[in-house]
Amino acid sequence: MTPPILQVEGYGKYFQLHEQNKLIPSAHDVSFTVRAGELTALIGPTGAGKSSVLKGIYRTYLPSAGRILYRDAMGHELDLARASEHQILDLRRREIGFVTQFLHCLPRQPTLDVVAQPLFGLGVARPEARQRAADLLSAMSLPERLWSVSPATFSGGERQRVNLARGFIARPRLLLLDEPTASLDPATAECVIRLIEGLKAEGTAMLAIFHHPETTRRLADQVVELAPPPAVEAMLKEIA
Amino acid sequence: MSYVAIKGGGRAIAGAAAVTEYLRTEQGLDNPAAEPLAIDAILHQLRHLVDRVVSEGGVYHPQFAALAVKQSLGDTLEAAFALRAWRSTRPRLSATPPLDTSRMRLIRRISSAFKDIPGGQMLGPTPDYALRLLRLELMDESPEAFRAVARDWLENCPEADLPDSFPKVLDALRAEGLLPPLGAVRDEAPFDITREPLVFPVPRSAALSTLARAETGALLAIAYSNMRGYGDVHPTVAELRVGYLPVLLPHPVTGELTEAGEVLMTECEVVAMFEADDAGGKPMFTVGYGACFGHNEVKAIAMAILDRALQKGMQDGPENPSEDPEFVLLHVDGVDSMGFASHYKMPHYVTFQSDLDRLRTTRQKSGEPA
Amino acid sequence: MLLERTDWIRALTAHPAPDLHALAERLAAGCEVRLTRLPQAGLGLLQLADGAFHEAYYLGEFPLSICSLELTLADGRRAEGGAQVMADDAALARSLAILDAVLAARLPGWEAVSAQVHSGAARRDEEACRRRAVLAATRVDVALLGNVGEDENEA
Amino acid sequence: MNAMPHTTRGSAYNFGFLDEYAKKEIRRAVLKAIAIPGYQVPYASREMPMGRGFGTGGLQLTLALIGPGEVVKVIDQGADDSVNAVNLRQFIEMTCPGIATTTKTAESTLIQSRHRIPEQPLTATQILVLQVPYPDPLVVVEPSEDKRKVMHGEADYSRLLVKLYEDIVQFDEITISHRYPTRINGHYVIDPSPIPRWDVPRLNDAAALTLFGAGREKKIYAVPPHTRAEPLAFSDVPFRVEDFRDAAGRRRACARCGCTDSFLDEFVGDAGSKTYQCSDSDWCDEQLLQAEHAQGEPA
Amino acid sequence: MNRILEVRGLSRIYGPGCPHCVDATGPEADTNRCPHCGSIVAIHDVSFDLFEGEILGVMGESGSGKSTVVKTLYFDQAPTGGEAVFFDGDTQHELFALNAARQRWLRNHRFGMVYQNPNLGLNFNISAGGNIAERLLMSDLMDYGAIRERAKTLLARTEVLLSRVDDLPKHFSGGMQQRVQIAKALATQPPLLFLDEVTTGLDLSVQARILDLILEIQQELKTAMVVVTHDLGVIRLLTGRAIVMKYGRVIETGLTDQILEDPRHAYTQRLVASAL
Amino acid sequence: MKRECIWQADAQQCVFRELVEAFSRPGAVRDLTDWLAGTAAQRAVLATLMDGETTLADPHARLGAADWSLLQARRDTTESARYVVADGRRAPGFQPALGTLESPEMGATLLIEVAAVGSGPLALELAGPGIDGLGIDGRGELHLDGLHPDWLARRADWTAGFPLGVDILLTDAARIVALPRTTRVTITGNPLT
Repeated sequence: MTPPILQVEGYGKYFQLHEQNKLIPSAHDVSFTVRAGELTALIGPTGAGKSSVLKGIYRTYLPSAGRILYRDAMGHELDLARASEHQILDLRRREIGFVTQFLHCLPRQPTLDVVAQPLFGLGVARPEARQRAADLLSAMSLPERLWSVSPATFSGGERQRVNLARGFIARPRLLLLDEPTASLDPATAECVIRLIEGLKAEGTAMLAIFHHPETTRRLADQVVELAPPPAVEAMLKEIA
Repeated sequence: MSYVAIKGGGRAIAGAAAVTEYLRTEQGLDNPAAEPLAIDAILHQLRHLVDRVVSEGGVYHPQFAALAVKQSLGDTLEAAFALRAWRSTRPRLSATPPLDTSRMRLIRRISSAFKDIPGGQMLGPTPDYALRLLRLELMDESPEAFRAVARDWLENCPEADLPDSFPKVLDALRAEGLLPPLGAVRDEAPFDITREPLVFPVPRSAALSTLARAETGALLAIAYSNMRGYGDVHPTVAELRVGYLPVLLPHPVTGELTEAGEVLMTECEVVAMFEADDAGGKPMFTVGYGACFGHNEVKAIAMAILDRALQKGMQDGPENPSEDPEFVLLHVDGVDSMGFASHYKMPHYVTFQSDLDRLRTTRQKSGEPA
Repeated sequence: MLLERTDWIRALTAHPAPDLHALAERLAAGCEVRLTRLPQAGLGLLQLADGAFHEAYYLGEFPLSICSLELTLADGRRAEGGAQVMADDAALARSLAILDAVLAARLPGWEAVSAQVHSGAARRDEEACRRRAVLAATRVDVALLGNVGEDENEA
Repeated sequence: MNAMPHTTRGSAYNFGFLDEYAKKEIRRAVLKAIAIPGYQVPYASREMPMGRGFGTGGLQLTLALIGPGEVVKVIDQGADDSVNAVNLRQFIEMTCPGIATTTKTAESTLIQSRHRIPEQPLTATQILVLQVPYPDPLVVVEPSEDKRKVMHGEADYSRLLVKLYEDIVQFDEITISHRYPTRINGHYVIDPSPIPRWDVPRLNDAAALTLFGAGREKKIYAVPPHTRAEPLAFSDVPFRVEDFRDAAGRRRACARCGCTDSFLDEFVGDAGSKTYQCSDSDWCDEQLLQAEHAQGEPA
Repeated sequence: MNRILEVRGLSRIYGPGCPHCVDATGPEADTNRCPHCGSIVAIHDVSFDLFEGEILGVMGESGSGKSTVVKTLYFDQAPTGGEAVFFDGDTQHELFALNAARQRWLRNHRFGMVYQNPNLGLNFNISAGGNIAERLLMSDLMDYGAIRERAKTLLARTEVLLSRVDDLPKHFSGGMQQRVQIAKALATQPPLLFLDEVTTGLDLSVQARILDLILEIQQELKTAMVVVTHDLGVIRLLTGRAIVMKYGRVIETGLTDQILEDPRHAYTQRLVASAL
Repeated sequence: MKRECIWQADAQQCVFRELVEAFSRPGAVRDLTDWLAGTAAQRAVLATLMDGETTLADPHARLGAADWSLLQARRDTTESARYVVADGRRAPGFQPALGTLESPEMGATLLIEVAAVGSGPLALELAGPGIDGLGIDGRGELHLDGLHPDWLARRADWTAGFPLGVDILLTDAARIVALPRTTRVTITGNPLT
């Protein structure tokens, strides 16, 4: 068995809303392990905190509890819940990717550049980066006539392919996927699934949330089921 | 014909001086009784001319001012200029301590702010209420009649029981808290404009000195702009006084302040509409101060208005020319400005030749296809 | 009664300069005159406190002559004198300094100087009188302009 | 008093007109000006008996420098006999009794000049005093003297250089005709007074000291001998002096002496015809004399 | 990654200042004006690090002091307290301990600034090319042809029509003025660039092109940037990290997406909520 | 009243012209003998330059009360005085004013007396404005005797940041030589090494 690349231990996240003077739980006591070349799927009902876990790992959320141990390419282990912002930014650039259902990109930027963006950030020369983006987009069968225009006008499926391509292009060691196939037609979804399989084969560790249980069954090497966090009052009792 | 061909420029210069001198004495050609102007006559009978020259020349030397008036044929700019040049030949020996003008021996004192003031209002010699009708009787005044006037006046004049000095109106207003408080007394010597060039920003003492020897007309014009729209101040003359200020210097042996002489001067304080300060303090009047050598009320008032305007400009940034210290102070000196205006009469053909060269070259480059 | 030393220059300069020179020459004739500051004619700077904020500034310059000296009599008596006078005349400063020394130390002949001081002061008083007359003759009598009933108009 | 005045023969004025204190102040400023080449030393400029703009700054320098054995030459626009030169020379003669004046460049020890540097190279025993109306070349890009002093201190002349850049963009030429900004010893940029560009290279590595006096603006500055003086220019757009070539590209000659390497004055005749003559009158005379010698007979 | 800028305890008070200024102002006091002496505490105790090639956002409403931060670092204003170290290769510069000439040198050679008001960054009386030339001339490039080439390249890079290189910027549109300003700021290829509300007041489409340009430049030249803006969209698109300011104090700092999605301070939560 | 020659205006004018020459041509030795009437060159220079409007520091107590009153200069500290008079045989134990970028002329003028100017074991090579060495980057040389070695080291610090700096006038009994702030000095021969 390959060594774990990520170990989540007792992850919890609670939002303190000052305006309403409320504490909202979003995930509670989540633990699991992710290994290179494997896909770990998170399942559970709405409100169980699946996205919260992904965002906690990516540090879009600051974890409230627990440890998120990550072993980087050099073999150093660090706790993503406590790592410095610059360490996180560096990992995001080199090792950890995140594909959500939404595509955030600069207005007016051509699709090819949107996809090549992570490579630009790594200092890959622009022509080469664009070539690699083009290869990837053609593999995902995005029509070539769309490459030079901004994805702003694309259909949901087209846009999501761009989003995935951008997530894949830099070959992250750990890829976080939040319902990547949600809005895709079956044919495109199939194409995405093959890409994910390809990445897995290359050794990328993946942590994913899928809309369709079928996709989970087909891709997941391991399934982690989350339960909704208890209400705050209950947690307080538990602590007491 | 250009200047360069004037060979013997020296002869022309000498000739110009001689011609001017000829004009000065030309009266004697047809009039055997013609007499040169006596300095004493200028000093007394053209006293306001002398006042302008001592003030714009910046040196209180009435005799030389009168001489300068005589030799410049009454041109005040030229006369002030001659006095200025004379002072360049004299070493600076001493400076008085700050003298208090409430010790002035007054000949005139008024306030337009109050009907009556402590010590009283005294019009003194003023043309303010005279009808500006030509006094034709002066066309042919006999020496006898001339001499009798002063004598008669003095004989009929009442014995006066008046104090030697009078309190300042402004001090009463200040005691009431209606004026800005006095600044802390500073140790540093005032700015000496005869020694240091004006490099802006300059302290108020530099502005006061510059205005005090400014050309009256220049000062009046800029102050007038402030009164009538480029600034919207309606100042009130708190006090205008004319008199002789004792000049006190330490006695060389005892060190006690000793009167070395006196200067005739005019002094004016104006008060203008109040302003609340930014820090939300109490509203109070704004004040301006003007003074000059000699008896020159228009100059003192204009200066007081400009002092107030410049204070405002230094504090809040200038909103119009009269509030801009650099604009006002660099352009009111009569000697500087008349000198520079005159210098354009000098030959400039070398620089003009150089201008021609540049213009022709650029014309060529732009006009002819390459 | 002798005027204060601080008033001597004002009083003495009421006389024509040649008179003062003559007197000074006569009194200094038997003395050794040692100049402690050379007689010099130049300029003084007139510093005023402005009437609005009492800030010091220079109104302008005035001609000024200065001299300090020490007189030594044959019998060894010594006297210091000095003058700063508003005039473009170094010789005048020298004469005044001699008179100042003589009068201050009551050196022989001091009575003559004292007499000059007195007569000079009288001339100055006369001058002051004329100026006061100018004021008095043009005084605005507020009582007359205002309530005629009030009895303030003595003049 | 620590400087007894010069005794003057019956003159109402001190030798050199200025009082000795004024001279001392100017002298202190002169030494600092020499020590900091190109820096404008402020000083308390005195009023002179001629107008601001007529050379009061230069004159104050001359009067502070002048002494026994001096041979003074005064020129204006290159000529000794133009009215202002005559006037200043007469004033110097009147207030400095005992000194000599000359029109010959070679004989002079002290030259006061307006708008020209003599054609004949000056020697180490001569001092050139130039009259300056506007001392600061930065005034065209920065009105505040406070800020200009900072720019000079930091040798920040980029805004001035941009003006040259803009000139070339607009006119394909640097249009500055006289008062050409010149960098001294690699730091300060000076206004070399309204001399034509023709004269600017003479400041570089000169044998003589050049002093600049701006009376109205109360500044003194200097270019010491053997000092770098570089007119501002671009490496690919060189500084150019006035062009005296005719339409055929031939160098015009002086109509009087025939000289073809001096700065020329242009005269417009009554019929609109143009003639040219040396601006430097002494130079022109010298050229004529030499020509006569060469021909062995008077012209 | 190497640090390029280290800011510690930066403070700027306008006015006389008094012992109460700091305690009596700030987010809790709900003002930046000292009630005792009337002084404005524009910023107090601002600290942050900036790494090479990083874009840091400084966000907050007007009066939060965010512009004052960059203005002090760019030497437009002197701080009243605190220090900043600029790491330039092997040399470290204590910014506020340098003399005026050294500060000017850094400003001209190693820093760039793009102001909200192009009037501040550009000389409107000289051409667009002249503006860029000025910065090149400061670095002693004295070849007219080379200067002109470089100016044209920069203007082309920032998408200013080359036909307008010799026009005065005062005749340009707001967006074009900003692009000239950026070209000027980049002329010396500075490792550190300050951007103060550069897109505020511009049309949305123009804004987008400017932001795009800034990002491209950052990736191309590895320029570290401090971006001051009240616009959360700009923050989201440009910056990796951000600090949130209110009444002169830093109240929150973090990764940009974290600040936008998981703001902890009440004020930031309100700010983000209101922008949604 | 008899006055020493150096207090006469015409002598001061001559001394000043020598100073102009000295500062214009650093390293060039000028002889003041004609105007000294026996007094030291340094005193003549002081008489030429001082009056009541400038400041002078005298850290080595070289001036007597009589000289102070004749010079009229205001006494100031070595840190801020515009002129400093010093004994070159002693080490410079002070920091003179270097001026500011806006007003570099506030940098002090140091008047330093040494045993000999123009001869002596200390040999210096000079470069900079005013030095005529056949072209602009020429070199000049200067020999001195009796200058404490610290002076040159301190001067190098003081003049490192042109336009800030100090301007030095070295004198012996009758001769003067100037080292303005622009002059670069290299020691080529030194008795101490």
